[in-house]
Amino acid sequence: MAKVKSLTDLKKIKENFQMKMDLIAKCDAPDSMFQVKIAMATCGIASGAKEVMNYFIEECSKRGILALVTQTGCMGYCYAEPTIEVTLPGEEPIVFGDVDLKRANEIIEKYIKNGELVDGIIPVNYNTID
Amino acid sequence: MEQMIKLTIDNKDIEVVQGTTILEAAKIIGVDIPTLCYMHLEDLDIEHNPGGCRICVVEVEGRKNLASSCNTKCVAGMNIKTHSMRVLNARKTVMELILSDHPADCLVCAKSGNCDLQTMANNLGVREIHYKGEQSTYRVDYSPSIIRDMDKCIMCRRCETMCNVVQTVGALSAINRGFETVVSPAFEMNLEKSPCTYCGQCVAVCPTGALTEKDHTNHLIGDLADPNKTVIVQTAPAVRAALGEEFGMVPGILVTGKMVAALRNLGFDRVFDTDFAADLTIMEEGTELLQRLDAFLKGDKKVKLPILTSCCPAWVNFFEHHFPDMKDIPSTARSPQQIFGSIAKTYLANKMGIKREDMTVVSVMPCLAKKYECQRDEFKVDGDPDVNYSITTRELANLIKQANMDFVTLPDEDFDNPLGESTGAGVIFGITGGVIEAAIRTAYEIYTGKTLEKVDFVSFRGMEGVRSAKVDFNGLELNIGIAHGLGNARKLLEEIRDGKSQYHAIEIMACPGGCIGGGGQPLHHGDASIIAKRAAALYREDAGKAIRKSHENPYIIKLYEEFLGKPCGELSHKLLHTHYFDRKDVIE
Amino acid sequence: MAKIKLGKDKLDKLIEICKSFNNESSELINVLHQTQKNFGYIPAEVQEVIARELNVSVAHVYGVVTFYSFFTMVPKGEFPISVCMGTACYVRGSDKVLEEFIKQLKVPVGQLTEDGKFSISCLRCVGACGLAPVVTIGERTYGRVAVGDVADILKEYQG
Amino acid sequence: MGKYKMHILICSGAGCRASASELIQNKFELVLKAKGLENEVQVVTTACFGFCEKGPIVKILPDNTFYIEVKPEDAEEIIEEHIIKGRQVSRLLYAATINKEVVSNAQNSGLHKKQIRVALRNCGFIDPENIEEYIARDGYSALGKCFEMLPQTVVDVIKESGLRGRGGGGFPTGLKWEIASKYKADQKYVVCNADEGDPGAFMDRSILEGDPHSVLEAMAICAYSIGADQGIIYVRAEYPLAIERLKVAINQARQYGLLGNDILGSGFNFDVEMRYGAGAFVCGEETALIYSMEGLRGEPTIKPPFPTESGYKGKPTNVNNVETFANIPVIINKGAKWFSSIGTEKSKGTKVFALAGNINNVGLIEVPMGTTLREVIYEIGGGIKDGKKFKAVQTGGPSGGCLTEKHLDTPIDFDNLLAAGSMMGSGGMIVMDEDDCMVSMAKFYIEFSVEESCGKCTPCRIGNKRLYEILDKITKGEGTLNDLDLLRNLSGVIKDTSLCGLGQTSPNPVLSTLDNFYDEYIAHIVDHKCPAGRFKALLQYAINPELCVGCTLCAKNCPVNCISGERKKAHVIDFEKCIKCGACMDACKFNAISIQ
Repeated sequence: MAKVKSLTDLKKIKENFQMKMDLIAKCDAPDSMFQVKIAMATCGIASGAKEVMNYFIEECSKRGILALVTQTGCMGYCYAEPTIEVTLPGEEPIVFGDVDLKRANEIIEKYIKNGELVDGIIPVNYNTID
Repeated sequence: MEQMIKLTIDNKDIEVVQGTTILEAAKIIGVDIPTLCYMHLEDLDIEHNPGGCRICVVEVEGRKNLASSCNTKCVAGMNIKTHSMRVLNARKTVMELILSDHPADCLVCAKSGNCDLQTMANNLGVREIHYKGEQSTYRVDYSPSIIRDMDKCIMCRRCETMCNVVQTVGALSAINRGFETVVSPAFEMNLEKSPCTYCGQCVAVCPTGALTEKDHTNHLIGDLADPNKTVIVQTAPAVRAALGEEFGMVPGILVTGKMVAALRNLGFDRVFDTDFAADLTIMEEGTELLQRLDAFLKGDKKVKLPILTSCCPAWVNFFEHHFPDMKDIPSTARSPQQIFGSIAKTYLANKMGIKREDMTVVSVMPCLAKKYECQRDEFKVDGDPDVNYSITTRELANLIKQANMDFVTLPDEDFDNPLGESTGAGVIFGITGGVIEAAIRTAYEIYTGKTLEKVDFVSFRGMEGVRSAKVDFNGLELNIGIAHGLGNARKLLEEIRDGKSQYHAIEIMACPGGCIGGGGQPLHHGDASIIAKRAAALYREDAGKAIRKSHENPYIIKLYEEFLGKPCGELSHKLLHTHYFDRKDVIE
Repeated sequence: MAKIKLGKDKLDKLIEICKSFNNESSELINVLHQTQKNFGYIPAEVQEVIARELNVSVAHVYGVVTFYSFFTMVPKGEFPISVCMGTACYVRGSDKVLEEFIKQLKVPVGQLTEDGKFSISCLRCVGACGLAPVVTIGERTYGRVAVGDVADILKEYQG
Repeated sequence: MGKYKMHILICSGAGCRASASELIQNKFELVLKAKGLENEVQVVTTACFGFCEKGPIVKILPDNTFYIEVKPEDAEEIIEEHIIKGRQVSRLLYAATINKEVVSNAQNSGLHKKQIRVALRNCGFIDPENIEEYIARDGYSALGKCFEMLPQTVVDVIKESGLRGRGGGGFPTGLKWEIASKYKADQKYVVCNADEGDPGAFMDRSILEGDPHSVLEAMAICAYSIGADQGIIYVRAEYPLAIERLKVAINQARQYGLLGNDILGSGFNFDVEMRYGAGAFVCGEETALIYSMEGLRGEPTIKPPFPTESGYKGKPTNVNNVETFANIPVIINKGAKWFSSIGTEKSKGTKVFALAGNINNVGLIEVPMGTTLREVIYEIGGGIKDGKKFKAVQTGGPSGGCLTEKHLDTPIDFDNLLAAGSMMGSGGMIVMDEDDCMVSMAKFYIEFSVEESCGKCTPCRIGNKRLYEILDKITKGEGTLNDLDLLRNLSGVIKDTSLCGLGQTSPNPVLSTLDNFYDEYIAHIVDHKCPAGRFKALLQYAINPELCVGCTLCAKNCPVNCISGERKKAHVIDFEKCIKCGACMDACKFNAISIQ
């Protein structure tokens, strides 16, 4: 790993990364990638987020779905853990709460495959600064 | 340049040096803010101001909370009230809280009448304890020297400072937290199993009855009443310089004659002087010094220098626990207490024509470690200790009070002989630097064969923690080190261990100031200047003595002629010398 | 000179832990953490070694061990049960859950069941307040535990 | 979007469920089916929208129309008008929401968003274990920016932003940095206080778990501005995940050269190490924290000297908490003016709160300073659980106080909370309902202080114990009116005389409940009753003779045989003998036994 030696280097990393993500997010091709973020803070993990994350990784590959499954921190909805955020290509992200394996299956089958919403959507109730 | 700042205390304007605490500033204008956990032994450079008791709080205008005056520094423009209603209520409430977790057995407490807590509660006008609830209860810990009754602990933590910071013994620490917090040895085990040296400095500063000495007065009264026992007593030099304080006399007054009279009055069959044994110690220790010096100078690699004094039992405990690898460095000479006991139960018993077991030897000491020392197995013959009981200056005062004596008006009396005659050298054993001064007076004359013109070695004296001096032995320059307080001793020992020590001989006393500041002395209640006054008294006695060198004591000369032979001879070795143990725990 | 038996393996491990912190006395708390991680608890003889290695008094080590509630001198059960007593859990009834564990296992807080399987302790907020009341057993976290769940949870471990 | 053209989102948050949102869901489904639309329009439930007062809430996608106070009978109209004809049902619209900004926000709740995530900006957004994701969000660019400024200028920016410490005291952060920067020393330290100990508070944990790099970057910025080169994070051992993520972050930052020597070619060196707490709340206090880092018992000492003058190893040490640090990079990047435009006059920016207790949406929220408690509890928190009545909210943890109904419209900031008898604290917010006994809450917090007191000073060590004992007596119905005087005086003295902040604030829960819930104390003492029915000792089981049929079941189940009565006649409980086990009540099939 090369060291970041200047602000320019830092910018390069930023741009490269954003480009990568943009490719995923903006592309609306049928075989493009889905993004699934799992809130993996203590609350989430205690409620089974790890199992849910593994489920997504395994099931997506089993079912031939190209998905980028990553972990992230607390989204703030402790009352509805585990929570996940799913972004379909070209769409705004949607947050689902109380995601157990059953609901995870539903999300893959209905939302990711068909774009149908499933129960347990969490309305995002905050603005995040850029 | 010191910056001065102006402030107001109780409506009085005052200017103080920056860095002055509110407590100190108040003192300047005659305002005596009450304190409890605070302790400042100025002469010994020991300060303890954790601000834990919260008795010394004062109101500082503009501040949300009250400030503890002992550790809050003055700031320019401060307006301080030391006795507003808010302050008085807070102090009283805090005192009530302390008392709500303290046994109410004042009437039978060992500290009654001499207790800082009692005095303070009275001064604050506490007449009722509004807050009641659970009280802390702990097992009482009886060690050979010190009794710990932690039910009475108020968490001032002075003992911790003495044990860890001043003495670096590390026997005590605050343990647990919150209401359960208490000062204790590791694992709440008994002191006896800890590295405690029994120096008793914790007892000397304890403001309550939580730490007291093991009291032998009742045993003693029993022995005195036993017609079959010959009870003889020896008194350490430091006792006579402090005993008067217990009877309201000004510190620094020697009460040797009254003390002897009181002891005789109590019923002791003979009243002797530990100073005599001190002279004998010098003969042995001084000779040992010269022998080791001689061998060392001749290049004998087996011989190590410096030689360290060994009269202080707490110091002996200290190196046995903390520096066992260096146990061959201190002199093997026993302490004066034990030398006395050994001679009493052999030479004297023989002279008096009584059997060893019919003789009770009692020592009056400024020291708590002596209680432990006289019980050590190596100082027993067939289970019979050379010294049966060691009582403190405070216990003696108590005995005198029990015996209805008006101590102050007692006529002076003299010690009995043969073990009552002593020189000025024996007297100064009670002060830091005194043992080495006494030893040099004798060693110089023996080594050089010349008469010492000036016997006062002023360079050995003083209250600095570590001191050094040079002595000219006929062209041979001897480096002398002196340390009092075990923390200071530790510094010198570490130098020796690291091979950096330049000293030929080192005197160590465990208690700050030496025996005059011992754990068995009348309590100084935070005024360490008393210790210097006691020192001055002993130096006065030394100066007034006709004979000031141990080897000139006629009874010592006679003792060697009649009984011992020569210093460090075979019999001396058997009776007057000892060996040391490794007391460090071994972990496997 | 008292002898303290510890065993060479343990002694070596302890010396190694202390050494990994340069035998610095200021690292005492880190050393204690590592020790507890390795031994499960910090008994007296272990504290003696740590004191010697870090060149501090045993009383000091003991003072620190007893100050911090995280350190324990008694072994924990094979399945250590911790009931969160943080406010969020408390207002949702964790005190009753704790009582139920005590009742079922018949041991007070801080002690080991006779078979050495369980020990109960109280815990300050694990920060999983959304799941209150929270109980942890070993590495596992149980959220929204009701008094009625206690028997079932214990059954998982009693088999 | 898939096979459905439209979606009807129905809130199934606890608040809405209490107002029959399930019936509404059923009704919508029935109507859709009846109209043959079930394959074109899908009904799904959502979690709370956070506007429970106006629930049940229904939202239509894709056009983001937001209906409030919907009743089952409204389903027909909404489907007929909105779904089929495309006309909004204006009588059900929430007036305030009809503006373009809101409608244009997809997945928007339809309400003005009360929350702004500044400190939490990356939590739940980036992968905390991937430094590149942080860099992609402008991570470490603030540090780079600082290197183009003089250290003093950095301090000035922080000062100008008005940021105040988020750990509890609210001391101006910039001022603290300035003081630390003024002391000359060969070595200085930057310490991150991550010993979040308030029960019910988990803001710092979430930041460390979700965005550890923001803390590292901020520490480096602080170090640059005060002239330090060593940072230490003191983190609770109870937070294993946060510790793990921090370790990963530190390693990555080192690999990328963002920690270590000559960072970003600036010549500035900085590295971070970690120390672990070990379960002592008092170590959140700066001086205690430093003693703990030095391997000692965490007993506070008086200030001054402040750590900024003499801290870790006697060197100048700047201590800030996690959330404070998390704000720093944003302030540098967006400027002091931007930051100070958020919040109130004396409290700038946002504050993260851990919302817990008997509230529907337990969670982590971040709102601008000045948001009211009402907005937080009802609009974000979704109101009280199970439709119960709000009684109080406890802020500031064991050092804080209880705020009541009358404080609901107080804008939250440092000074207002203090004035209301509580404090900001680190951000725990515990909501209590009508079933919570306030005397027992006070007792709970005092018990906490008793257990966490370090034991050094008298008032905290013994005083809190005595407070606890008095409160315990009162909750057992054995209190006297004199006890209330004792509580007041003792609380005052503990506040006045304790050595550190822990003791000085520990009686706050007692004082604030005495102020706000005096009646409850009186009820316990005079009437020997707990209005919330919380305490066994104060409970009385009684048999209602009108409902009792004399089946004898209760008497048979009573373990102490204190229930008597003839068969088929009303039974009576002997209060003297009753041990309040509740067995009779469980046994009774006629609801004849109740607690009084």
